[in-house]
Amino acid sequence: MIKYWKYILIAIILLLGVLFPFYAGAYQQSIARTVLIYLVLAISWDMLLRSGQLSFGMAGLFGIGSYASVLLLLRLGASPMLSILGAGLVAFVVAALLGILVLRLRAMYFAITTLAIGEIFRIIIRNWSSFTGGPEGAILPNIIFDGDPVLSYWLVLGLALLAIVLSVIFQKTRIYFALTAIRNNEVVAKSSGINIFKYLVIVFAITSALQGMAGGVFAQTYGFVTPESSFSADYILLPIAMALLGGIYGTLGPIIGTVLLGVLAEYLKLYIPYGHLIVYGIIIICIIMFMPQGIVGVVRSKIIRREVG
Amino acid sequence: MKSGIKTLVLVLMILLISTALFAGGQSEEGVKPIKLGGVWPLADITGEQGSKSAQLAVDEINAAGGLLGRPVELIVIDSEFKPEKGAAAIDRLATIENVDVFLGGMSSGVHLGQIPTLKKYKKVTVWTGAASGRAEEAMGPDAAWYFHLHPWDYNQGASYVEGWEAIGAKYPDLATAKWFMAYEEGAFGTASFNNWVELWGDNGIVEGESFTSAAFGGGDYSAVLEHAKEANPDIFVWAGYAADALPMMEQTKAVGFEPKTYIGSPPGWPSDFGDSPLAENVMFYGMWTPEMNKINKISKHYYDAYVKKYKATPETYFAPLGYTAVYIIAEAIKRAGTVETEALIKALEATAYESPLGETITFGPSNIIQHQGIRRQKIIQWQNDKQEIIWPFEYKTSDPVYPFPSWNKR
Amino acid sequence: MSKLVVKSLTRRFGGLVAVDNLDFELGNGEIVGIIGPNGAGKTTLINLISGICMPTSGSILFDDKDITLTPAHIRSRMGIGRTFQLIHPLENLSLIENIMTGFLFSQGENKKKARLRAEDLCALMNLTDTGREISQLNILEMKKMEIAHALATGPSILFLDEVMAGLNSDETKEIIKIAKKIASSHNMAIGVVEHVMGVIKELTERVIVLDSGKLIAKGVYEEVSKDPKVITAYLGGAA
Amino acid sequence: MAERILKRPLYIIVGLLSAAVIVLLLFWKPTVVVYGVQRAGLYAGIALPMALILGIVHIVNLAHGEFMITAAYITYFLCNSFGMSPFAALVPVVIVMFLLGMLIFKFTIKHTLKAPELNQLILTFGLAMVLTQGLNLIATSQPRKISLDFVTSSATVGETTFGTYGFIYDLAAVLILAGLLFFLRKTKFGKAAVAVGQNPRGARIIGIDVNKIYILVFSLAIALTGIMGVLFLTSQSIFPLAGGSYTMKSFCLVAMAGMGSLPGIVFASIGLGIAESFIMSFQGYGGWSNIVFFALIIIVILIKSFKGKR
Repeated sequence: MIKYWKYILIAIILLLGVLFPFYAGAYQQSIARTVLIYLVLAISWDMLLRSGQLSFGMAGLFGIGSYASVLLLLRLGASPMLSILGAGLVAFVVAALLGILVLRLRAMYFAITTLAIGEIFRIIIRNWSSFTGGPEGAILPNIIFDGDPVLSYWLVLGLALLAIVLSVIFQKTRIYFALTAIRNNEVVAKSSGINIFKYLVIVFAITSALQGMAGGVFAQTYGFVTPESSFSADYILLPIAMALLGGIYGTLGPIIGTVLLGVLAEYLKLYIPYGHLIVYGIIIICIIMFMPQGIVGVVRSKIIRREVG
Repeated sequence: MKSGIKTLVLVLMILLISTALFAGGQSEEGVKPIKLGGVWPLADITGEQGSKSAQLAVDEINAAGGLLGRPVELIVIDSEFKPEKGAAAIDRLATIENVDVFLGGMSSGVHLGQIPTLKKYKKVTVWTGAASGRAEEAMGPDAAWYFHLHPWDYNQGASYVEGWEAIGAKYPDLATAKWFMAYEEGAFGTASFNNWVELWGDNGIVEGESFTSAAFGGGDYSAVLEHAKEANPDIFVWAGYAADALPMMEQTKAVGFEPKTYIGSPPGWPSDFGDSPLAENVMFYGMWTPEMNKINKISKHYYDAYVKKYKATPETYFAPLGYTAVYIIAEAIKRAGTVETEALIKALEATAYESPLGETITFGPSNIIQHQGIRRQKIIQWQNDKQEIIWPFEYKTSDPVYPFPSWNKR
Repeated sequence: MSKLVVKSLTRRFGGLVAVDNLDFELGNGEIVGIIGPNGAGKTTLINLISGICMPTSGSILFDDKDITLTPAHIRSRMGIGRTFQLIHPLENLSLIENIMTGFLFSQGENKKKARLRAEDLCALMNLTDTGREISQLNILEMKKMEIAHALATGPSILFLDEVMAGLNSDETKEIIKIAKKIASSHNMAIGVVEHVMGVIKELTERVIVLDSGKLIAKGVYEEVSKDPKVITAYLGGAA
Repeated sequence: MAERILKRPLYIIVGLLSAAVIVLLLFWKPTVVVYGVQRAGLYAGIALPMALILGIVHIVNLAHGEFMITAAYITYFLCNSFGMSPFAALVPVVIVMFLLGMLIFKFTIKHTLKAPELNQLILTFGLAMVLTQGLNLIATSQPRKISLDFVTSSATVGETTFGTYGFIYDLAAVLILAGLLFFLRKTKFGKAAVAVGQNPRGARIIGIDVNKIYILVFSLAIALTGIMGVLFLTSQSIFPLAGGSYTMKSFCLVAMAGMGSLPGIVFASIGLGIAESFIMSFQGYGGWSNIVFFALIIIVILIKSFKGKR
């Protein structure tokens, strides 16, 4: 019975999500696209975090994806959709190769290395003007679907759903056991027969492909890339804050976190045009202090307490 | 399993609440105001003062009875320096606030992201920022509704060439042969340098090197300055940001580099730059300085009104540009007698607005777009803590001081 | 034929020699006690055999195959199972899920089959209410889970590293019973590290004694325990 | 310490090689070394307090550079309003920063110490945001700097003239390092802090007031960023967002040096400073100097990890 309701709820939310362009205005759709892009980053970051590996490489891979998709289109004449897939593929391959090199590192060392790699990508792209357009970036002759808002929204939604589905697969299959075991105790994981390195490289590559595709979709819907905006540090810390707010190590947490913080940021800005970012910062601080488990964690522990008590 | 349901319900609620929150548009009865929608990066001095200057103009217009018998309302949204936020702001202004005209400015990066959205609505747009030629490319030749006030990067380059040739003709001592340009490695500096080489390359020897601006974590110019010193140019230019200004001067002095002419070209100066003895006789480019008040009544009026209203002085030319944009729109609406787009475009094309920037602004085609406003920057020089205009000569507030005095004689 | 052969195995940690030129064999279906004072190198030996750390020199043969450099997860799949002295359960997985990891990854079972087999194993071990979180288990259940987790990897050779520590005598008896049951039903070779000599006496056929990483004695428990070298080692260790 | 280094031939070789490289550079282009070392001083001075916090309180402080800029703004305010010289302002600024550190620790960080590392990381990110945007609201984004004559001091050796004021950062870094090493190795409180850094639980068992150590060490580190903030203002422009890039660079340096190692920071800074300076000395290649920074960091971290494996 309970399961039955759960699926109905999911179906309703999905329907509301898909039909969003028909009952919400252009502004809401625009915000929704941004929120969904952040959703992809937050979920994919969390997917790797489930193995205990903290990545700061989202901005780097987002940037790589953005540039890959724009350059595939401009230099090789790929279609926009193909170039987004290409962006994912490029990010996948780059991440897999780098992962083989750096996935022996752990904790902060891994985090800083991913951050440094992202910076290196940015510097190369900025200095390799003849190919990438240099510091001024590159623009597309046309944006995807000629700017059709509904199709663009569905494209972003499709990517977000792909991320969600992958995340659910990660939670429902043996990957869940592997990642959780690696996060909890690598020695025990090894003794259970888990090939830690293989799992880390694969997961890093898959999540990076998602981040690269997010970059590709962003570049195709806004029609440009620049080194500063495509590799913005916002793509690192905001998704982390969003995932933490919702609750990490799961699919629902990052979804709730991104929707809440993403909408909140817009809302604040309308009421406090000069200085809303202070309030945003204070909210992040308060959430971390008073809801260290995130929203999902709080709800879950409340329910458990009720069941026990 | 139960917890799953609770959280799902929560998601549903959040989704519903957030859409409900956004859907709420106000419907007021009575005289409908003419709505202007502005997008600036409000946490930045350019956007903060640009938007406040625009509000100042709107207040003045309303005090004088509004436009077409209707009050004017300015709705400002922060772009946060992010392209996607800037684009969403346009969407909000167009669909929820139902504004009649867009204005705003600052940052080509944000503008690139907004252009597809602006194209979607095709409403009259008067833009005060974005110099990058990439933005012009992205806008393309068809956008008749797009009015760009700020000179494009190549306009600026051309105006510097024009200015230096004019100065060289008038003050033969200042005729120049060899240039060295230190430019920040981002879009702004690189575009400046590329345009400069393209335009000036035949007339003089141009060398250049990039540095990391203090605005992006740099601030050590010693290597570039040393190379500049070795090159021994007649004119040394640096194209960076306000944060580079004083450290650049100090380090130039420290390495013992004394060019005959010293030019800095940040989009604005740090507030205490003029206090430094090192600032004396540095030349720079800009569209407006407070010295304009001496020769231009509108500038004086604007300046005094701004100081009175906000208890602060306008720091960059983006401030009077915001004010200018609103007046250009207002006069066009008056001429058109309507806010309807076609008529308004026609009226804007006939613009001849005497601006606080000195020039009378008119619109004409540039390389790609149909309606480009300002094409020239001014050449300005720090003299006794004042920013005196030395070119174009029609706005001259002082003669240039030459050569750049030795560091030890200050 | 020997199941496991360890040849002149040495492991250094900086200046410390944890395992020193050790030779040792384990036959099919044999239960051997590994004893010695604290710091004798017993756990390091198990870590070397299971691949958790790599030897400085020497070699390890398993079923006549050289596995000296084989990664730990492969050894687990080949059939080398172990428990850990300090139990680190996977605290974000439930009791049954902890045990399932062995079936899933060492034996390559699918999730459904892994769950069924894990449930069977729990029944065998007398573990009930298998969906519980780790934090809700008592110490006996934790120990049982640790053994079950090792068994789930499908070992043909199993090392039990002080599984009796912290248990009372009834609980110890239960574990001994389980150990005997597995040894007989699976024809499994077992290496037992234990401080409680009663357990060693009851469970094992022969023992080896380590001190400062060296093998100082081997043979039947009764004889070895009278060996003066062994007595000195223990007294020295105690003093 | 000394004999431990001498026992390892690798260290001697690396040391001698770097000395040889520096001597060669001094002959080839002395300014490479001069500016490299000056740069190193700035890097090290800022990174040292971060390493202190990480080593003892176990927090990656993402608001590190922002604290420094906050101190610089306080200095600017003192200099501008009361006509103080920045060096006279050092004393009040350090005191104010110490108190600010205490307040922030007490009201925010303390409450997240039991939470996972990640929470502390994002908490300090939130702090950075609040500090930056608070400064922005009060002081606007307009860059500020006080104009000082002595910062243009220079020296001429042979045919090269170079700025000498940058050495003040080296002086500061050396003093901060020496002071911290003395504090951690010779004072009772410092030794207790080291014990807490190595094993908080153990330290608590032997009767050390861990919370007191945390709050005082954190505040001390923030006070040290105050010193760097004062110096920063003398030679650089400040604006609210100026701290971010120094947070990131310090973070990278701390990782390169080995989490929490203080002398390591100085060596890492000198290496990076001179390497960057070397690249920048080739006209037209300055844009690549940042790659050197990040690439060196990755290489050092990787080499260390492979060494650690064996």
